[in-house]
Amino acid sequence: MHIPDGFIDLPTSAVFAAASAGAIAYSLAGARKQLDEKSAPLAGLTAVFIFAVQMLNFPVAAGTSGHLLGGALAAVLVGPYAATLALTVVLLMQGFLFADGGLSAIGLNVFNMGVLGVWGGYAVFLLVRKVLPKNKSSISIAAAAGGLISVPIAAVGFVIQYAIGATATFSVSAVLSAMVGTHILIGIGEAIITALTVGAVMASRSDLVFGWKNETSKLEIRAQK
Amino acid sequence: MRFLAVYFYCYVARTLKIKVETSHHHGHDVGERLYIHRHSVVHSLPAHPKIIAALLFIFTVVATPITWWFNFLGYFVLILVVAITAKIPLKTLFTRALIEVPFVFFAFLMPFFGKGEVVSVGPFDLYQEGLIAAAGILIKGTLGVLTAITLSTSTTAREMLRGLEKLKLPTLMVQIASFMLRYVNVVNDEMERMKVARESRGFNATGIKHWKVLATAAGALFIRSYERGERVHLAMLSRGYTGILPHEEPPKLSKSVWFTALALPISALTILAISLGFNI
Amino acid sequence: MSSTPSLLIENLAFAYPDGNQALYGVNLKIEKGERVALLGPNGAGKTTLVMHMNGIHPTAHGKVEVAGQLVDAKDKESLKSIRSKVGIVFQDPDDQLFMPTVGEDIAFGPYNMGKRGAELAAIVDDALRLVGMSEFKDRPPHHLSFGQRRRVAVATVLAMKPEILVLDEPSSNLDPASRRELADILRSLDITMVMVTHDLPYALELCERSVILSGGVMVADGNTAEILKNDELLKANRLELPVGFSV
Amino acid sequence: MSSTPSLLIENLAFAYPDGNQALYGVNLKIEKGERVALLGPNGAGKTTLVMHMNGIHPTAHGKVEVAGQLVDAKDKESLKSIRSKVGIVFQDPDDQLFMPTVGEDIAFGPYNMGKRGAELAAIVDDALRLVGMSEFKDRPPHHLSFGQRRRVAVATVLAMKPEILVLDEPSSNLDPASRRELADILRSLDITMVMVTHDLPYALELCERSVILSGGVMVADGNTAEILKNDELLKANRLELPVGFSV
Ligand SMILES: Nc1ncnc2c1ncn2[C@@H]1O[C@H](COP(=O)(O)OP(=O)(O)OP(=O)(O)O)[C@@H](O)[C@H]1O
Ligand SMILES: Nc1ncnc2c1ncn2[C@@H]1O[C@H](COP(=O)(O)OP(=O)(O)OP(=O)(O)O)[C@@H](O)[C@H]1O
Ligand SMILES: [Mg+2]
Ligand SMILES: [Mg+2]
Repeated sequence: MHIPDGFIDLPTSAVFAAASAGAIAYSLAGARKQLDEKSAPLAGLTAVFIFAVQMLNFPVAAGTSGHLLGGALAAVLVGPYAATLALTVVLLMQGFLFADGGLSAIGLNVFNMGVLGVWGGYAVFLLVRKVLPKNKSSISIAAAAGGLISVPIAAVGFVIQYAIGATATFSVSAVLSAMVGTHILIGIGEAIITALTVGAVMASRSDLVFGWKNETSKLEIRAQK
Repeated sequence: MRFLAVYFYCYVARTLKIKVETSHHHGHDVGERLYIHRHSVVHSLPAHPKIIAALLFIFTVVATPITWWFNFLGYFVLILVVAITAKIPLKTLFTRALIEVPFVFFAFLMPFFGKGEVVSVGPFDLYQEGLIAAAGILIKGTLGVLTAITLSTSTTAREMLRGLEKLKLPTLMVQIASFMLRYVNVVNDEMERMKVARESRGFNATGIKHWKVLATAAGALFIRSYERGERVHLAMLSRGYTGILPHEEPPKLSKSVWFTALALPISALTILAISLGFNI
Repeated sequence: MSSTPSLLIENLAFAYPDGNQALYGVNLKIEKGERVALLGPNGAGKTTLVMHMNGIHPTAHGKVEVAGQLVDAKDKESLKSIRSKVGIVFQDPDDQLFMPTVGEDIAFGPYNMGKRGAELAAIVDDALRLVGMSEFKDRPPHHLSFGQRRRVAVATVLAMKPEILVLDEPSSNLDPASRRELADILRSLDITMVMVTHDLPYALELCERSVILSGGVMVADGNTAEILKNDELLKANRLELPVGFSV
Repeated sequence: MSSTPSLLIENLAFAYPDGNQALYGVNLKIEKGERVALLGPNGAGKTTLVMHMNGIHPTAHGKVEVAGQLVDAKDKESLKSIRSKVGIVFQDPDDQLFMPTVGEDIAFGPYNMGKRGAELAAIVDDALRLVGMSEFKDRPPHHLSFGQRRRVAVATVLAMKPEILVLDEPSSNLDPASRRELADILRSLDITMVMVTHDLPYALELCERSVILSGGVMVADGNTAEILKNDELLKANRLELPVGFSV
């Protein structure tokens, strides 16, 4: 999913870089509003986690494996604004430190994974959460749906960029069907891990989940001996 | 169907390359891990001119039409000269370049598709158009990767961040990134610790049946890192942290520093300009 | 008419986000200059209580005051001033150390308090010397042994010269000589101190007064020697003096 | 003609990836059934040595044998069998616990060794009872107090019924009663045991034999009481008996 240099031409890259920059500016404004003592480090941690699980490969079938994108997961946990920022930071670091994803293609990659993946996944999450009953397991299910869809959505972003600015020769429809087809499979993996992770967080630290409103528990007072 | 297979292969390749990257480093600082400490002109340059130089160079490469083969030869020589000046072992350079393997697969399939002229290579009929496109992806991608690697082996992660900050990356993102760099070690250590803990108790991940354990591990890892980070952050607040990490103000850069840093893109642009002249 | 106490905790209750209640109404008043040992069994709530002393855990119920100033997680300004007064050494040194090198880690607090240049360097060097870790100044903290990390953790807090020093099991994982050296350092400081410990002789050595927290409430408060002589009280709270030791 | 030793370490040297050498040629031979205390100052290399005993740190120089079997990080099969024999309780309980609940964490090892169903459940319950943590079975381990985590960490290893038990400062952060209870448990086990500790009376109580590691080499090996009587030796290695304690 990390597009290298030279795969998409410069004008297209520039257009998407501008679009990404707009989305980032919007997210910055949104994140500042909900900022408290803890949000920057939490977004940083989400970034680390996404970075880490992108390395944690999981077997898909007969010897093959995939990795998480983490957009929907981040959105459910820290909110879509901070999630876009976190994903952007991850992609910047991957590009600058690991040469993973071309430096001239960062705008493209941010657009696919940090904007489409995050906001698409979050939108699906919100929709699904709306139709489900209001309880803890619904959050995991909605997150799974978000994760499932976020991957092919990001893949569609790739196909659009390919259609506009690629020098390659595969027909757009072939690329579309292949990308979306495989990414739905990968999306299943993403959905499972997103659900399990959100479930794990819900189980012990539901206060950390952005997509869930916590009710404060009642405190009991015991007599001092 | 064939595409499906390819795409799966891309993911396998990604996996492989990440194994290559991580397996023999263990418990190291992720920043240190990529950085190779040497004394060289390239290392001594501050980060932000280096970042600008790398970006300009890459833009030049990407902007060059793919049929101008000699230009690319020139670019290759340029980036290798920089890498050698930075005393980066060529083996490291090329091992790390494996990061682009997924797209190499993509590129290798390309000549089988397309329209127009066909060339026969052994048993295969290849489309010329596809061949050229594939070569483009390979060449430009490789140059981009080599540039980024040269940058990251000669610049520590912290310097890189400082550089990006100088280049006006928004403060909130700098903060997120600096937390990320700090915690990437924490998470990495926690991951390593959990792996050690699992293996000490007779566990070895081999396939699909271990999905559950690995997924649970991911969940636990998240909470662990989250909470560790939370506690560490609270510890930082306890010591008066206000969002700005201590640092020394660096001196203003002289013209010669900029010139040295920009030598790479300037040379590349010169090559491009000359070839533009030829091609008009 | 007594002066304002250094630390005043009234009716403090707290539950963790997962619903586990750890404190059930704790009262504690510590005067300026007192050294108090906070004793109690595993899981009693000692660490949870400590985390309230500078607003790391927001006060959910009851109140906490430091030198007359209310600890209020919402008031950022007052929190900042409280945090410059209360220095906490955490139970787990990994929670405390976060900078890339030991030297930078120790410099962190004083830097945030406005120290710079030679003054900062001197503070760092002093703190390192105090805990015997001078040679490790340029090493990354997470590449140290557990006991070494503990010593650095103590140094990071000492370097801030807090008015109230709170230590959560500072002596665990220290070799016996370091343990004694730490005791000497602590004794030499003329500040209010709260020390959580499972090492009763250590508590006796350093603190005139002890309190026992058990199941989230204070069950005893008094002279350390008196408390350690009360076998029944100790036994009820899973405390025991080491074999061969008597007060 | 002695039988094969439980643990044989010869000339073991090791440097961390950052170039820090921690072990400089360590020799140690432990017979079956022996209980050995591993003493030494902070940073001596104790934890590093322990991590060699089941191949967590690959043997870089020298050799390590467990019950006659060479510890070789490359031989995955033999490593697996070694790890089922050697149970290590890490110094930091956070290094040990990783499953979402305490019960699952304890079940993890026995499950990998093929235990299932009622047998597995019984093992888990026994281990929990042994360390007094039965009520915490369904709690996440990282939401326990430090001392509680330490107890669970011990339980995870006991549940595997190892032939050789290696404990890295098992008693630190335990309340005095737990500390004694742990001693009772350890004494009741009839296995080879290596225990790293800074608590010399604890070493004396549990181990007939002690070795002192200092600066990455073994500087003493002998009867615990003898070693603890040697003031000069202790002093040279930053070890001291608590005030008021005599062997
Ligand atoms: N993060 C957490 N989430 C939920 N419960 C917690 C958390 N941390 C601690 N607890 C619980 O709160 C209670 C008090 O824990 P605390 O850490 O304050 O004990 P402690 O007195 O410091 O014990 P120790 O001597 O073992 O360090 C314990 O029952 C513990 O299980
Ligand atoms: N991950 C690491 N990377 C580099 N050096 C390390 C690392 N861990 C430990 N060291 C160094 O190796 C030496 C031995 O450390 P080790 O942890 O084995 O000591 P120890 O005897 O267990 O000490 P303690 O009693 O404090 O636990 C120390 O000098 C320490 O600084
Ligand atoms: Mg505690
Ligand atoms: Mg150790």
